[in-house]
Amino acid sequence: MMPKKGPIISNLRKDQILKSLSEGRHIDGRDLTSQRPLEITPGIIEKAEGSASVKLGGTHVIAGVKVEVDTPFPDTPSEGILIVNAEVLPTASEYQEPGPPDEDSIELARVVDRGIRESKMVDFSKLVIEPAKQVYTVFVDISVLSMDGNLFDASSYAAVAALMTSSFNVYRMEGDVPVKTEDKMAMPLADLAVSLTFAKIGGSLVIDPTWEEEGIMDARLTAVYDSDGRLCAMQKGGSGGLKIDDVFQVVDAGKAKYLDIRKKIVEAVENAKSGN
Amino acid sequence: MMPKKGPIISNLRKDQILKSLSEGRHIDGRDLTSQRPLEITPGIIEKAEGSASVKLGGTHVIAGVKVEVDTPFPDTPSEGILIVNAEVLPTASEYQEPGPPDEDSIELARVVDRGIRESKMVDFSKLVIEPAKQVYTVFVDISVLSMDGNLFDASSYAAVAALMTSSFNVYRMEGDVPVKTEDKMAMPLADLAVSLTFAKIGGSLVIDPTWEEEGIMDARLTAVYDSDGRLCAMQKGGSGGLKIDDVFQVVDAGKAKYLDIRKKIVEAVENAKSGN
Amino acid sequence: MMPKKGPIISNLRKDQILKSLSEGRHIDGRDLTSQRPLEITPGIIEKAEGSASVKLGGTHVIAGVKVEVDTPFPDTPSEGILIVNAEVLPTASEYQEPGPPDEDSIELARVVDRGIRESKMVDFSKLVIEPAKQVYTVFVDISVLSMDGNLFDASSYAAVAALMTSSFNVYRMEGDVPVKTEDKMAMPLADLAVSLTFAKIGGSLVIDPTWEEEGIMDARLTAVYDSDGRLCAMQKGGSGGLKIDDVFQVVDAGKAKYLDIRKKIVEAVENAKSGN
Amino acid sequence: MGNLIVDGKRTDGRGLLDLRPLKLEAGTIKNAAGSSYIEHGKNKIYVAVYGPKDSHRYGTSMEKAVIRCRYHMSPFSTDERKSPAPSRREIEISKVIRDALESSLILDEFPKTLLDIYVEVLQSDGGSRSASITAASVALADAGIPMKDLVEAVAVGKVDGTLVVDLSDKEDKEGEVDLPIAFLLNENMITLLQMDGKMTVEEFKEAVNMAKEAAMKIKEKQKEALGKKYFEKVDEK
Amino acid sequence: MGNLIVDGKRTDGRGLLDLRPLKLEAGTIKNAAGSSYIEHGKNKIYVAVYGPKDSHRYGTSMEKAVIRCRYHMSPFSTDERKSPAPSRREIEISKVIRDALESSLILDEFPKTLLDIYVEVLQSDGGSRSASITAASVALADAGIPMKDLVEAVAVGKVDGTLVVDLSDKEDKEGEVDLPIAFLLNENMITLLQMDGKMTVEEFKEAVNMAKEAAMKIKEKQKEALGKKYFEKVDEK
Amino acid sequence: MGNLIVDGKRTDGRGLLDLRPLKLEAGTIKNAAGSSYIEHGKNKIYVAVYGPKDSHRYGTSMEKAVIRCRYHMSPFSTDERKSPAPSRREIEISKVIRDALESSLILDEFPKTLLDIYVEVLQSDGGSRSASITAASVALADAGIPMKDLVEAVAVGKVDGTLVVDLSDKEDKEGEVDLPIAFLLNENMITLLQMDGKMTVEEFKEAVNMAKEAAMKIKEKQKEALGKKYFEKVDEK
Repeated sequence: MMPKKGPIISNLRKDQILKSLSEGRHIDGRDLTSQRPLEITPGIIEKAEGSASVKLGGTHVIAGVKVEVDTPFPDTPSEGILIVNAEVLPTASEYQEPGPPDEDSIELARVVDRGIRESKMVDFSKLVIEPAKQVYTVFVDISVLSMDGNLFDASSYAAVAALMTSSFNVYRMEGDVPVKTEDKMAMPLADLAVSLTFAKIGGSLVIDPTWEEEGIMDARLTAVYDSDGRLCAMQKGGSGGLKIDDVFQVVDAGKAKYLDIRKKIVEAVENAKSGN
Repeated sequence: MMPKKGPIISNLRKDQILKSLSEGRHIDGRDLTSQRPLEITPGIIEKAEGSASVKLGGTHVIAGVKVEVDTPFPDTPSEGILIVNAEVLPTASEYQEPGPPDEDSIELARVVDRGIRESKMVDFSKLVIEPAKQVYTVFVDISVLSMDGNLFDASSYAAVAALMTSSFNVYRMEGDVPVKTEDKMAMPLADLAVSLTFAKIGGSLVIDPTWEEEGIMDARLTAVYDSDGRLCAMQKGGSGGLKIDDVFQVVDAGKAKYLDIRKKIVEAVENAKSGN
Repeated sequence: MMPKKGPIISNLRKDQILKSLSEGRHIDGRDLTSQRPLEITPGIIEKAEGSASVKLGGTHVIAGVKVEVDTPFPDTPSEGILIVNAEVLPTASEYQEPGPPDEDSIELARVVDRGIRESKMVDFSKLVIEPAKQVYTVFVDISVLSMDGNLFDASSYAAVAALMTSSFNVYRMEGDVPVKTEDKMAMPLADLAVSLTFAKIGGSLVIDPTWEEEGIMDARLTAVYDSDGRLCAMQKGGSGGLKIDDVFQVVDAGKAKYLDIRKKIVEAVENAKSGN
Repeated sequence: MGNLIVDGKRTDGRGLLDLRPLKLEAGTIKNAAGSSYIEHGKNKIYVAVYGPKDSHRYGTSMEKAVIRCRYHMSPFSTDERKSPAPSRREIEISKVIRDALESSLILDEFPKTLLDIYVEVLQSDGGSRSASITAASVALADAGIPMKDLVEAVAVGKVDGTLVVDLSDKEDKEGEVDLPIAFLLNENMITLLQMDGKMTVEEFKEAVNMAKEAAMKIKEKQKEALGKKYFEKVDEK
Repeated sequence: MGNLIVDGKRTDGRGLLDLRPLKLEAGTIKNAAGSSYIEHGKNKIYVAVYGPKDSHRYGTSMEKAVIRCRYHMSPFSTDERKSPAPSRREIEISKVIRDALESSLILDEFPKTLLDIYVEVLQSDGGSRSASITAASVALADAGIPMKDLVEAVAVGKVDGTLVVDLSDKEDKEGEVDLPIAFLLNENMITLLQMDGKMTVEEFKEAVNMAKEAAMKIKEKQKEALGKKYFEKVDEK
Repeated sequence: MGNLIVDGKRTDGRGLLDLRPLKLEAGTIKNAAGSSYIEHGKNKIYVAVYGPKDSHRYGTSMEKAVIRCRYHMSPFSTDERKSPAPSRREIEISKVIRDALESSLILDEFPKTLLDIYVEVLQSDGGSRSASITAASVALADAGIPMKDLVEAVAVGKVDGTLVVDLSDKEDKEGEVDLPIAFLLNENMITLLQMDGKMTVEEFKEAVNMAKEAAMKIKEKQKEALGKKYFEKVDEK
């Protein structure tokens, strides 16, 4: 309903950030088109069917995948189910109260969900045990441990890497009852979604904003690209607007950048798999 | 638990209202036994199985009917189910906070429900697909868009008119499974409930109180009549009491009045039906 | 999350209590190893399958047992189910707000549950209608009407006495459906759990603390004994610590005392049964 | 219709105008400002009153004490176990009980305070809201809240086409009309009135008059309970 | 893919750039500071604005009015009955609507106040969030909240491989892309932008330009609605 | 009973008194006043401490900081997915953890403040409440909260009739007794004690003494973690 309180940035600090940006640098020294250090570690939760820890600067996110069986939705009898949840934990900052997911956590979960769903990354047709009777339900749960801005990208990378390293027990129908077998199957994947978030701060358009930068930004734009560089999900955030030209600049900049990130995700996943 | 805050009526305004009433007029000019202008428009929500908009002076209420299938209650295996919900929307006044239904919304829903149920208006025995297995569940949802007093009558008229113009898809059992057919049936009706609300303000007993009048009334009494003029549901409201003689006067006044309202409802319904 | 506000004990009163304890007496005159008057009345709720009222000094608790049928948990297909709930009612004190169970009510329910469960008092293997299909679910609901300290023991005695006087309708499977018969069975019992609570206040270790004493205690320790004097559940409470020697002293003192209480429970139950 | 009244007697042996057994006690809960216990038929109900206490909460008034009321049923109070969360029925009854009691009280001595009335139904039978009001009025008197008069409530109904006083559970469920009413007798006032079921306007008026007679009997029980508490206190000295 | 566009016409007979019928009214709710009603396709939506009102609540600001927004669907607004409790979808849409409107408003005249925007969807169709924004901006103007410009929103999409304006429900569900956008036209600003489905960067840019054209048409409807209310008021005198 | 201990070795190869592998880190969460991370067996738990911060909330004290504690399990932390809403078990554990830590802290320097302890269990194994306490005490020290001593916790239990230290998940579920205990060693104090299952008073006393020995080992790990953070900080200069 109501925007959440965040950190108050002093006018002095604000001026420092804006001056730095006007000189072509984030306040942490990066140039405007560089992400902060990105560390992707899949497989950290052994009890989950898939998992990944992502650190993006001071932001730290864990995604875990659990697979259950359930009846399919009536209108998609031959498709599995994906459910994405996110909780910005009260560990993440002093402004985060414990309780049911607030609007920020819900938006975060829904944007990550759309990136995965609309990129057609998960092949839902292969998550079926028996059509109209039993399908796999894939839960992707995101726990934000530490908050330092750009939760959308960090959470998206964590969810994507967790899915890419997921495998789970196959079920077989015995009469009307799904029975767990010892066979394992890997998560059926058909694409890879790469999220990129930009912020408009003062006159500058910058990638991967920190929490301080988000505190003084006009607006934010997240664009998600599939493996072919097509847009598959977008979300504008923040209480300000974006010039139409800014929006066009963002989608071009994202297209120029997404392959770099894609490579980092793929490498982290391959390292984790070969480490097994 | 606790009474809700409403508008504060200044002493000056209060005196004006009382003076007007003592002279035989509501503050809006009506005489004490006249309702405000009543506008009943059935059929405004095409996606609902039945619907009606009711404007009663400045009060505006929408009722919508949806029909689903479900298992019957164990103690009434051969009867359909009626569920009435009401939400006084935060659009209705500045005193209405968004959130789950408060005690006023719950009382409103339950009084409308009792009027419909106890008048035996809906013939539940005809809402059965297969006894003990599947019956129709009739949801009547009431959205109060605008608040200007006497929600009980406005909501009751809206619910009644929505039911009278409802029709829904017939289900047929195939084995144990209810299957929707293209056939339509009209809501099975056996009577018509007419709600009338009076308020005791100062020494006066008046019909159809406005919100201002409710703010200074001693007590309120709602009486619901069936087609034969028998009482079928009543509810006293407000933190004050009513003299026994006042109560008797109300039930007599209601009996003298209910046929007028009944006629307005029936006409609105017939107009809507012939308009189709 | 946060400790609940309770009564503020003045320094004068605190000194009085501590002085009395140092002289070997509770402030109400008991010696340190004596419980307050205990009144156990089983069978007060005729509509319940079992019930008991327990008054322990000014503390008054009602426990009621209801038995329903349900599917067993997948990992215990041949065992019935026990569910213990507690609500410290707002009648109990001015500090108790109405609402869903707070952490104190939840802890109370869970400690009573553990005493019953871990003593193996209820024979769950006899609460089975058909293994893996239908079992009895035993609800023990505890309503705390009046609060004067030591809710754990009062609630435990009430729950135990209610279970000991419970009997319920037998169900028989007809095909896949459990059907209620007119036959009655008594709750199958195999042991009897006796709870004893001590508090450390100033330098003294005392049994059955009053609410005032709990307000100034360092810590509390509840120990539950089976019929053979073995410990079967324990719970330390309060924000202070207990010396290891204090803990040892408590378990010894409890073992010396539990048979007295056991006898009172058994007598109350037998009186109630013979009264029938 | 047909077997609830036989030879002028009801299923529990009562005549048409007879009340069920009614037991009332005042001063039953240690910490409360006022309290009571009622057994009426199989109803077993405790009431505790707390306050008036100062409050800065949203919702208090500069002009008088604001009353909060909770009517709640213990999970074991009904034939089928009841979920402990408040049902819509309990929320509505909490409201009408509050409305039934408020006009009996003189609250303008206590601006910016809250007065809490907590009703706990340990066992429910027909007429639990009426029994709650009767008991709550005693608890308010026990708490020393200034009042114009006690409030008493009873359900009248129509059973096998006949008007009867103080409906039992069976009569409530199988009968034609349930009409709970609360009275502030010395003002000839009705402070609660609800009705379910069909009756003519004439029947209704007769039913109200029958309820008033019953309320007078209940008032005697209220006075007794309060007197007994006072008497015993004197006795203890 | 294949049967949503036939001979350049869409399933409801519209051309690729045509809007669905759109009706807008201002001043529809008695108690509100500002209000509106929109019918856009089968969407039927009321908006009420309350405030700015002083508040000491946690969350207000010393610098400006804080906006709260609720987007809510009535239970009968959808094909299947919707639970009245807010869904995650409704919570997200409430947030993006608030974000879409805030930059159009001049709020620093109202420190320590709350401005409430309540959107009630009585019947939902494709593009209900866009219609809500269009209507809410009219309600804010009706409330006299100072603003830089009105905000209007529309969903553009890709259907059978072709870009079309103002998606219907069927096109939204069976098409390839749904792209709702809100504009603050006199600043050439986008204040809401969401996208589902796959399109190239070039298609995206074309779609944004199409949306802008549509927004201009919608703005005319907004002005008409506000003008009509003003005109009628003068008329009444 | 019978196959959890074979030839004096437990199912994971440990001796009766051996701890599972235990790794502790301090200073793991950027924004927190103090934080920690523990791996104990398969438990993986983060703790963040915020405050003491001034608060005017109901529930604060004029005499000391009031502690709030939340123990929470991520949905993927267990074999079956756990609902993210707090269970009754999590609510009880939050309370006993708070009670286990409070007496180690010197809080009277911070009247009218709140001190928040947030425990997030990313993966749970036997003894997660004990590991949480051990880690939370490190986070509190990292936050610079004045304390009498660190607190460490461990579960002792009875398995195949034998007392063992630091129960694994399997031993917890299949064994006879689970007895988690927390110590404030330099005061010879027990600050958490819970027990499930049957044992004699004599066995209980022996188990407490075994737990104390284990706590001393754990305390060394706590000191190492805090020392390492301090050392690395000096190193960075």
